[in-house]
Amino acid sequence: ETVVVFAAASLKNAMDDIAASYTEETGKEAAVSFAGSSVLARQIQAGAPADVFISANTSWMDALQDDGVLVDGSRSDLLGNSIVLIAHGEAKPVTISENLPLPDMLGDDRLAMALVDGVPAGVYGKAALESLGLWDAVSPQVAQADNVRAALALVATGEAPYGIVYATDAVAEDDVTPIGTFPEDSHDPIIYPAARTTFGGSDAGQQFLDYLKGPVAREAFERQGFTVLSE
Amino acid sequence: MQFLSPEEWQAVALSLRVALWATVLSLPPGIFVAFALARWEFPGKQLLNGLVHLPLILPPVVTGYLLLLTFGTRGPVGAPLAELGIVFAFRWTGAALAAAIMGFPLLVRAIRLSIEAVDPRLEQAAGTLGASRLWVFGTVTLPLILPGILAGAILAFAKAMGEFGATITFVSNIPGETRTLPSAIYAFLQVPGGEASALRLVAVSVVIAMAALLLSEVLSRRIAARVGGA
Amino acid sequence: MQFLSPEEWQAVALSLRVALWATVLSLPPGIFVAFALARWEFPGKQLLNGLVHLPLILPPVVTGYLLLLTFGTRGPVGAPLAELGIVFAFRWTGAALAAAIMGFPLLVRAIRLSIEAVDPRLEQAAGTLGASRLWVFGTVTLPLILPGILAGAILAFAKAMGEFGATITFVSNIPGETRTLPSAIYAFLQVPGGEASALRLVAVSVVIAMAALLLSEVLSRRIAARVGGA
Amino acid sequence: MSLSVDIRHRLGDFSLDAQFEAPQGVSVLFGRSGSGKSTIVNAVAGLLRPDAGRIALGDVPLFDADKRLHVPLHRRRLGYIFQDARLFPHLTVRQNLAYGRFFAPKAESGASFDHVTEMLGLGHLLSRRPATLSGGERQRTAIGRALLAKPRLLLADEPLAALDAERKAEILPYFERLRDEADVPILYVSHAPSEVARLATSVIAIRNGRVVRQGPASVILSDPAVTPLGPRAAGAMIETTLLNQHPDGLSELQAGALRLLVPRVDRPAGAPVRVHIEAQDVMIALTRPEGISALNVLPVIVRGIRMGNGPGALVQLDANGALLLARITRRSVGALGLAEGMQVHAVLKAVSVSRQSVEGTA
Amino acid sequence: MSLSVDIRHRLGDFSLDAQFEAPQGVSVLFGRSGSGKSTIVNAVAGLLRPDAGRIALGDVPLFDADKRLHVPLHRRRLGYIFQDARLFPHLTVRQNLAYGRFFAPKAESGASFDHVTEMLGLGHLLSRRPATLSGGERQRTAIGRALLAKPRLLLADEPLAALDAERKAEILPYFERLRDEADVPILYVSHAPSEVARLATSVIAIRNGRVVRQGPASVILSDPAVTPLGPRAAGAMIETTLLNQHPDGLSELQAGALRLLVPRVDRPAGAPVRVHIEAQDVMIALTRPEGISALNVLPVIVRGIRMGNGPGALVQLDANGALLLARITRRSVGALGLAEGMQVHAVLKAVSVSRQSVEGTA
Ligand SMILES: Nc1ncnc2c1ncn2[C@@H]1O[C@H](COP(=O)(O)OP(=O)(O)OP(=O)(O)O)[C@@H](O)[C@H]1O
Ligand SMILES: Nc1ncnc2c1ncn2[C@@H]1O[C@H](COP(=O)(O)OP(=O)(O)OP(=O)(O)O)[C@@H](O)[C@H]1O
Ligand code: MOO
Ligand SMILES: [Mg+2]
Ligand SMILES: [Mg+2]
Repeated sequence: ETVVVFAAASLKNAMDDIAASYTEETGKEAAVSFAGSSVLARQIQAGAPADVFISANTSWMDALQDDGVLVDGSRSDLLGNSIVLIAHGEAKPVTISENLPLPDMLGDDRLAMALVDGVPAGVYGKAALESLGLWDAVSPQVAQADNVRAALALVATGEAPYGIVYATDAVAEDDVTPIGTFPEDSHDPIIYPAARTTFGGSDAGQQFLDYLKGPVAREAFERQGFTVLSE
Repeated sequence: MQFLSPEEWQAVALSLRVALWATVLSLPPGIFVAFALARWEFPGKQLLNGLVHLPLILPPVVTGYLLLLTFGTRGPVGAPLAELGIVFAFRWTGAALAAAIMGFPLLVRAIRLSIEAVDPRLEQAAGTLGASRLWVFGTVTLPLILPGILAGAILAFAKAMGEFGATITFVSNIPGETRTLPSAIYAFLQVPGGEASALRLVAVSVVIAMAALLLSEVLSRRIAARVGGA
Repeated sequence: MQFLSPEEWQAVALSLRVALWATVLSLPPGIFVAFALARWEFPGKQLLNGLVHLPLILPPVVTGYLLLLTFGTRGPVGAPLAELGIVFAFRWTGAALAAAIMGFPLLVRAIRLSIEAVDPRLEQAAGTLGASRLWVFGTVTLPLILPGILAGAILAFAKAMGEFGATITFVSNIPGETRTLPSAIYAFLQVPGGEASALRLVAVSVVIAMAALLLSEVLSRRIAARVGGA
Repeated sequence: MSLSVDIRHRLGDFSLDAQFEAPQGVSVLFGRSGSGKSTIVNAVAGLLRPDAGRIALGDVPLFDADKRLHVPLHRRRLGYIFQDARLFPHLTVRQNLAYGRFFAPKAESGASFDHVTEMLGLGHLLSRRPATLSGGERQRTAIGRALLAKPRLLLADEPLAALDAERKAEILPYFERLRDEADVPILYVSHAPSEVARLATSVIAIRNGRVVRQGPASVILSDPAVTPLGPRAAGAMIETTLLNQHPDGLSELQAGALRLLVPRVDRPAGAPVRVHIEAQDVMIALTRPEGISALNVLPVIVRGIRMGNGPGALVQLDANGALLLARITRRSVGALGLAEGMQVHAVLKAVSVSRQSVEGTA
Repeated sequence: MSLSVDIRHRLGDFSLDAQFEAPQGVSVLFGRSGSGKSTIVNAVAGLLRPDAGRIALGDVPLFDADKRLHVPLHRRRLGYIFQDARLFPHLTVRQNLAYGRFFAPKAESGASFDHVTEMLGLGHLLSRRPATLSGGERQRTAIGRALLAKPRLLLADEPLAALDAERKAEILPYFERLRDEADVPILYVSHAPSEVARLATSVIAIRNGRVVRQGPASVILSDPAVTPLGPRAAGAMIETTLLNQHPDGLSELQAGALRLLVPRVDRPAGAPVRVHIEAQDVMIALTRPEGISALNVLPVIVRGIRMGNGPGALVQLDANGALLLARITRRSVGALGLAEGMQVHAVLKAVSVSRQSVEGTA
């Protein structure tokens, strides 16, 4: 019996490890399909055979819940994350607040973000900048990528001196330095909710969902920089 | 240490299977549509032409989304087909369908061009010798457009090997079933430290596609030598 | 109520500009490469052929990433060009470059096929009449392959209108500068309920591409009528 | 089986309006370049759908504008030998030859493959592809391909134009045999007077898309008022019987009281032989000349004299019922005092009744 | 300027090994289908690079295998009239005609556009495209195109094969004029004996890729031992002077003591005129025949007799220095008791010295 998991692509490293140990412990296969949360959510709306869905934001999970394709009571907030300001190469840390001289730091250059109207990391970043009163000044200079990793690449190559990405993305890239974390209250909480879908087999799905909240999974998530929210 | 993990091999094998089926199965309709567009006049011709080109024009994600809506298990085409046991959604067959549709404009264009280059007087000559239209097509037109078909097929194959947006949107990225090479590459690129793995897979897909390309060159040269003499 | 917001109009205009430039500027090198592949033998021919096809084979995101590494302001090609004032990064010119490169294999294949269909004996005849190779090309080969060029160009144009992955990865998505139609469509698709807006933009891009397609059909028919008589 | 054509068609500035009957045998379409010969042949073949009219082969209608009938070309079973060979470039010579055969009814008999390849000298080319053939080789292959398709009607559009004289001489007899042996009418386009003279059962002269003259070859070619082939080629067509073979390579032919010595005709005694005597090969003498190399000197009666615009004149001579034409100078007409009813001698050199204008009907 | 060719080349089974000189004037390459004529012409044109040898036009080398010299075809400035017209399908007839002119040196003179279009009857076709032309119209356009390129050498590969007799007769004089007036050698491939007889300054006979015989046309065509054109076309070439014009449309020619009456030649008195008398148009009489329609009866001496394999024989006759050939039967040779040195009469019909074999040199 194979459990099919639809997981936001940014979870790949952690989920690969978790799936491997899950198989080792239970003898059951876990097939994890990684894609953008929006893609996965739409597929579930269309009847995808996913037992478990882990979204990178709450809005798509909300949408599925409204559609009634989630198993009642199976939804929980699994992980938390934060967004950080990164700089190309070595750089000094800064304090992120209303006083951050971000426009001066940028000069004529660009600030790399994920799509501010669509991709979660971009949406959070924009909200944070807005609440700090920086958005109007920097918005003309924002270069939006289709996902966080592409935004990261823009900074890594030096094309853009600064960028806003998830803390989890910034850790492993040598060519960028996280120079500050955005205050938690500057944006909606960054939450990765998980739930079972009505199209999956109940047993396997529930078992995997439980496993995700177990100690092995916790360690794997934390290794990648996520905050584990489940108790 | 192995160059590729078993899972990656699986992706390679799947991509090959998907691309091959996509190419092979789209050839007959591709040739037919190309012929119709090249030689016939019929109402709705421009509509057909437009439809064929649609996958090229639309962002792949949109195509994938439309496929999902149409061929999903709840879609207007997918539902009846599912009753007959033909399921595309979240199967490798769906990946092949997506690849075929994305490659279709390339296939049709190439074949159409070469059909238009066939001297209709040769086909007339075959007709006077007693060959019906179908026979003329099979014995004269088809052999003469083989290089074009090959060119179109290799384009479609290459496209199928590289197709990502429509595939992942339509059939997701399920290991062993719909995780093709490009989907695997995509997934690696989404996480920290995945670049090296992605590059390995890119190398594999480049090698495969180049080999196919080379093969098609050799074949097409052989055909040309046969037809052109020397 | 307007059908499109000013911002969306901007995306449409930008996409048109990007696709047009991408197509027009890739024509000369496309014709040249197609001719070289069709008619010449030289070392590295297969390598060139492979290189031309690469954008077709690679997932667009990878192509975009490679473009970023090469043509970025710090890249090995981008840096010297930047000194000359030619900057691609975050400019619409970069979007055009990405679109051109993604469409290049389609362009070259189509043109190459039609060059191969030109009767070399006509070119010989032109040679005996005193035309040098270049003149032969300009006065005989080129007019005869016009339908193929048109076909290739329209493919490339359509591709450019739909290109998304490489473009957004290379030059990202800056309203008014690099936010093409597909980027805008993609952004809409990321949020629940964005489908309707996305579909409006899809409709616009389909209409534009269909118009281009129709135009190319008409033109190519006119050329064919001129050449084929009747 | 005969072919009847009655069609009208416009092509740009050119308008075709042609009515003719092509009876059993070889009907030659004759006319200058651009007069519409290929257009007519294409209409018969079904490659072109005329604006109006009808075409029928025997009782079988092939085209009828009024009835909206247009038999598709592959059902017409016509062997078409094109002006340009139109060989299939991807097939070998052998495969090209066999192409039409494949679609022909198996039951019907037709020329054998070996026979045709040998006759056309194609044996050593069978495994070659058209691109490597010389112009003549190509055309020979095209002829073989059409012959092997067992056609009910053979259309030949200047099939020999690309061939050298020797090949022509080799291939012409086969068209003759087809004409005489098989029930296959042949519609043959030609510019070459020698081919017309030799092959034609009937001649259809075309000018500017109109049929200006048609009829049996023997009538048209012997009529001094019409010289569709140009003055040089005017001549007479005489049906004779082979009387006997002489040991020095000559054959003696008979037509009524007429005796002719011609280069050897390979036929048994008694076989019918048609000879063509070109007007320019006939001289007129008032008295029987002696000590002259010409073997055939015939007593004839002058039946008509037609003065040309230039220095020439055509004289029609009656040789015991067989009509001859002589082309001589107007000066000679005067010098000899020729007049209708006069008794003179026609001098024709044996060799001028050439092999090319001699052929047997089995 | 003369063309010298000495090349070796292999094509599959076929091997070419040809050496010849084509002097000023028209050199006709003559040989049966597949003998290698087009291959030679292609080598001269530069379309084909021979394996070995050299080709030069006057002092200018075009190809030299030893020196690795191969002048590219567009620098050779040769007008090539192809067996298949090879018109540019995307250009109108007018543009096709003008094509070569554009690349030709402006300074050099050449045939005028109007002249060429008129001569070739292309005037009404100028705005048409090749696809709508008949076979003959196409070939005429191809001829015009080559002529208008102001070539230094004209290559013609069976240029008239697709034309009707009238067109041929119209176009041939232009080749003649080119030969005689312009300093343009012409290498001409032909199967048609009448063209060869009329045009050839020199003849190069090809068989299986080898030159089997070459020399001035007058020598080769008058030599009873060689009949490159087949026995029917053997004949004599005689250079004469126009003596005067007779009112009944005849012209009187003179060659030494020889007098000939031929159909009117449009030249002033005193103009040189070359006539070609085909062997089959010459009869032999022991005594001068009287009351006969033939106007030209010449006292001649038998110089040689060559018996053929068939019933024919070729007799060489000396008419006061001018050599004639007569083709008669072996029976007549015996009946007349012909022998070398005998004094006899050659009888030739005035009309047999046809317009086609009469042409003037300016
Ligand atoms: N690529 C080739 N491979 C093999 N044989 C060839 C090739 N090209 C030509 N030949 C042969 O070379 C010979 C000479 O051909 P060419 O075209 O010169 O003949 P030709 O004298 O012009 O004949 P025609 O009068 O029929 O035009 C022919 O026997 C032909 O079959
Ligand atoms: N599509 C067309 N448009 C206009 N005129 C045409 C078209 N096709 C043919 N013609 C004209 O029709 C006439 C007849 O052409 P056709 O090919 O029948 O001549 P033909 O007698 O076969 O000549 P040839 O002996 O040169 O082959 C020609 O004058 C030609 O120019
Ligand atoms: O993991 Mo996401 O949904 O691409 O931000
Ligand atoms: Mg014709
Ligand atoms: Mg030839």
